[in-house]
Amino acid sequence: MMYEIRDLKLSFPDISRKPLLGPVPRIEVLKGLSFDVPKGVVLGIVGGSGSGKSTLGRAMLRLLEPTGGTIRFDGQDITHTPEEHLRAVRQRFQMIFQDPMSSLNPRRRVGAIISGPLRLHGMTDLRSRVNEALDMVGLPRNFATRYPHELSGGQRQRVGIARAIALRPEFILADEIVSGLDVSSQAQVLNLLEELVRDLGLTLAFVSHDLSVIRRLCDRTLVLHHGMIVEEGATAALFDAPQTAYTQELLAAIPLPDPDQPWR
Amino acid sequence: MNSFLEVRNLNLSLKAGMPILRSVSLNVAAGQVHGLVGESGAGKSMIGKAVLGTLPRALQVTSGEIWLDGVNLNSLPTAERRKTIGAKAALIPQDPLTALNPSKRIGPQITRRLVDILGWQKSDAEARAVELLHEVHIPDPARVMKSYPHELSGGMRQRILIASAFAAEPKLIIADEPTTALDVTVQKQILRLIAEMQQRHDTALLFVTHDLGVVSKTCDTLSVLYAGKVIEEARMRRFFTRPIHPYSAALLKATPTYTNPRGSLTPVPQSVIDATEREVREHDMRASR
Amino acid sequence: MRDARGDVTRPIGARLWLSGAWLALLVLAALCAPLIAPKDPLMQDLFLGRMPPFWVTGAEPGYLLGTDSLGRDVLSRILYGARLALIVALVAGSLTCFIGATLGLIAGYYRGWPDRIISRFVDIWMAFPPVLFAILLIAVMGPGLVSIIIAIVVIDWTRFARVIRAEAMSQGAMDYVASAQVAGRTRFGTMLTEILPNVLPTIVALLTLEMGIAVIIEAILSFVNLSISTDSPTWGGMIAEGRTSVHQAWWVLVFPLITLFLTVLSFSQLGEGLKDRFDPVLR
Amino acid sequence: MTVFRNILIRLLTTAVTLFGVAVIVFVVIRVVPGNPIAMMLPPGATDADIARLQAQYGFDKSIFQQFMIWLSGVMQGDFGTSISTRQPVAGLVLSRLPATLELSIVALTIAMLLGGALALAGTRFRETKAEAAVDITSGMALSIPDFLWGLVLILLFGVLWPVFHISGRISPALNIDFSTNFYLFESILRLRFDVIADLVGHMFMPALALAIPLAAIIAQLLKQSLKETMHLDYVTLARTKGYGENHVITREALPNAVLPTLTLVGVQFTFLIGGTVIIERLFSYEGLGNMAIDAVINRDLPLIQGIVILFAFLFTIVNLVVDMLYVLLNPKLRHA
Repeated sequence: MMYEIRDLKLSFPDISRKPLLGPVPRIEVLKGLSFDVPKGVVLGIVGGSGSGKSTLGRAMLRLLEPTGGTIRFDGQDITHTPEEHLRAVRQRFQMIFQDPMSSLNPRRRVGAIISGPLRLHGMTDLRSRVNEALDMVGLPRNFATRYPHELSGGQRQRVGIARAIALRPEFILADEIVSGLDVSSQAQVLNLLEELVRDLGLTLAFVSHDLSVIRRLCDRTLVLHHGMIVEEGATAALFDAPQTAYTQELLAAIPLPDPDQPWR
Repeated sequence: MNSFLEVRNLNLSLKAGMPILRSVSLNVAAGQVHGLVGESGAGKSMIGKAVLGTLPRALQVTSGEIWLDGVNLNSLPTAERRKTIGAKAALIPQDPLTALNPSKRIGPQITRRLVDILGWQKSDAEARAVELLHEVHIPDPARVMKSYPHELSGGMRQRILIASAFAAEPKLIIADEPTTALDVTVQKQILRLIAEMQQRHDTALLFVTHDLGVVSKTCDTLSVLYAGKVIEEARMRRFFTRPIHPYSAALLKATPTYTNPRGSLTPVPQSVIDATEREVREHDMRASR
Repeated sequence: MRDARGDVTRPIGARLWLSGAWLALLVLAALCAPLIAPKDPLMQDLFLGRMPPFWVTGAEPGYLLGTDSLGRDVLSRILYGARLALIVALVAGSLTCFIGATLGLIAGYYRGWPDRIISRFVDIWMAFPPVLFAILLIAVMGPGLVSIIIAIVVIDWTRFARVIRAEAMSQGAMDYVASAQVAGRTRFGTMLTEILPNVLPTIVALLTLEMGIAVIIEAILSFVNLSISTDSPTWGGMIAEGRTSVHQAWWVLVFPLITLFLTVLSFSQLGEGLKDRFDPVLR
Repeated sequence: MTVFRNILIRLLTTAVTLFGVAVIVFVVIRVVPGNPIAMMLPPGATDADIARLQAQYGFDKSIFQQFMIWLSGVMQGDFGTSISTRQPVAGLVLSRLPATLELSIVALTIAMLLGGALALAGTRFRETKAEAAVDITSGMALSIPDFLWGLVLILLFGVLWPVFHISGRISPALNIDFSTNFYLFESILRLRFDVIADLVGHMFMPALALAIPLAAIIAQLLKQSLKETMHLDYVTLARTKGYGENHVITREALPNAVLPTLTLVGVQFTFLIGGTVIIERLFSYEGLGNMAIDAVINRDLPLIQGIVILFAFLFTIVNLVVDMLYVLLNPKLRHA
């Protein structure tokens, strides 16, 4: 198992409603989630806004520390591992962020953005690794000298992918990475991701609000609603025969580009 | 059929000279819904902005005519044009969170323009607002009228914006990506509501969206834009069953749908993009001659 | 989301070059003061008191910009005054910047208790009228160059701390900081490699602004007679003298004032110009 | 509930800040070399005389003891006795406060009018040469501090075109019995236009010098805020409803654009009040700041303490008022 997650809970303090005395009330974002991510699987995590899907992703990478439950990564309990001990395993799980304008440091060149994490983990031969990563995501090598703001949205997202795969991680979390893209670049990025998963033997968690994209890419799907797992299963089975009312409602609400779909 | 909006050969460019819209023509009749489809930067929102007179200052109309309910907007002086647009057209904006003035109560945001621009009595305007809020299925309109925007949910605010758009019985509604910021389940309710209101009031509706799925549920006819040029104009059913332009066809193929099995997604091929680019350039050559 | 600053087009070149040229001229004047100053700046000649500048009738040849009430040459005093002004600008400006920016960076990025302590101190400092605080410090420490520099650092570090704290805080919320954490970078490393480069343009702009302010504070201290020894030539001292005799000898006030004005303006414009020019995001 | 809680927290931090200011002033000025007592006595005074006076002012005790004595006095409204004038500090300081307050408020008013007008003009004519002119003007005005503007104004309106008085607060020839020290406000209430003209003639230049940098900041911040607001959908929506540009800017955008500017202007206003110290000196204006510099030069420790604490108190009051205004003007917080 890549990930074994049991009864995962996470809450944030709600400072805006802090009373004069006494503890700050907390907002429960994740309310006890349990699921496994087997190695080599592409897991889709889907839900509406406020479902907790992005928080779940960030907790899995330990960008956030859970308030309850356990997260085991490849057998190792990382739920409360302090950051300095976590650093040794960080290379093994990576993340691709939703908004590349925010996740790519605007004052560094693409080459430095990709090679930074490599250098940190003591890798050598940075130049050829950067080139290789750029090749893999289908960007010309001379893009290494450009700044993020000189690229298009789709290109930026490829840089984000290149940075993640250059470290040769075992697991990647992709958080809403195509939601800001047009359909044509979206299709390209999705195809690229699928290729990389196959070629590099990656395990991938793909967070998205878009069921059509999940259907396209994922082996298994997890439906999240108000911080709880509503439904989980093999993607084909889940889409063909959704078991819960929420999933059914979600599927029925999607407008397909097909005038004959019974929708109203 | 009575045409409420007619755009003839509209050309729009940056003040620096770069074309944004290239000889766009379209026609929306009473009770009709016309979709404007295209990727970001194709200029689909700019058509709506040109009609409503809210273009960014860096853009200018270089040629073409816009007729609204039989009136040529270009022929009117600025102040009168603004009033005509205010009386005959309305906008349903994209983001309900920023489309209501946070420092004003909901009531005045619906009624003020009826009083200020159209010269209604205040009491008439208020009665009208309550009636409209009923129409968009808002419970307890009197209370909502007294609320501030931040006290209401996103879906609720979008309903208010729809109500407000229909307040002056406009001939034309322009909806600019009205559901892009919403969850799918809310999106479905809002799209239904827009359709319901549009049919009840028999207005023309110009629907701007990047989502082909939404188009297939809302529009009667549509124009596909690429680089500011209409590359295909079609009735809705025909477009989805037999798209004529290769770019339209490629766009349909690139759109993921959960009903299709895995592996059927094809990005728009470079050859199609090149051919479409060539078409745009040829148009520019002809136009400059 | 685009960076809104990119939308603003500004006349970058002209102001960068103009302000740079004026400051270069000033540095040159300060370095070569003994060579180019026509007179000894301290030499008094009571018979030649309040001589007007050369184009006014009654001017004394050799005293281009006239003399003050003690008959000292205004031009020479301005040239020598540039030395003190520039030393104060460079040393006090850099020290203030270093201390303030470091504290601001730590408070804004680390948050938690370092932020609480630093912010509390900033709050207390903000409750002092800065000029009065500086005067008080000089009165306590006694006049002199070191006192002036210490006074400037003590009263103005909060300017950097406040601005850089806010900048570091907004940068800290960006995903590239999270991505550095994903890559396994340490907190301190992230601050240096991710946050610092993004606040650096602001630091540079503030630094040159601060240099101008340091010059002004020195002038203000000279004005209330608390800078260096009374007769050594300072712009502020000249202004103080000129202020008292403004109706009899306007030139004693006007020339140092113009110099000070241009210098302060140049420092601030230089910072803005550098920021625009060398920031890859704006370029 | 939150509003109440926030105000309580603010009052507590205000107290902490004032205490910190008092401690720092107390420590800093007691490192003073020189002996203020010795300066007060005639040259022939004996050591016994000095010791007696020192005991009278408490300088023979430790710093901590002095601080506790001073603090307990302050609690009862007694800020000690000025060494140079031998009058109670509280009375001295309060007699000068009105002059400084009037100057600051007039300066703030000028700054808001000037800055607001520039910001509105820059927004109305955005992306044109006029906006660039506003930007350049405010950028330059901002980088020159009040002290230099004061000198420039002295040259312009005191020497070159002498229309205003360059020193003092009121012409001594005007022999008027004021019942308060708020000369300007009082003469406005009494409709003494000749006195108002004279006061304004004295106050105009120092107030303008203080106002120019603040006006520039207001112009820049408000214009930036307005321009951001102008891009929001509700402004676009107002346009499509048929409203003209002026209405859209002043009625739709301005009320919301003012809010983010307000807090920053509050901080800047405290800077303006701090600026009165040197500006009052420059224009020989008989206010608190001028008195403060004299106190420092005379080593009048009790007076220095009193003035600095009063300034700190003013600053924290300004910030408190601004925070309350913010809550009052923001519907989101008002109803929370």
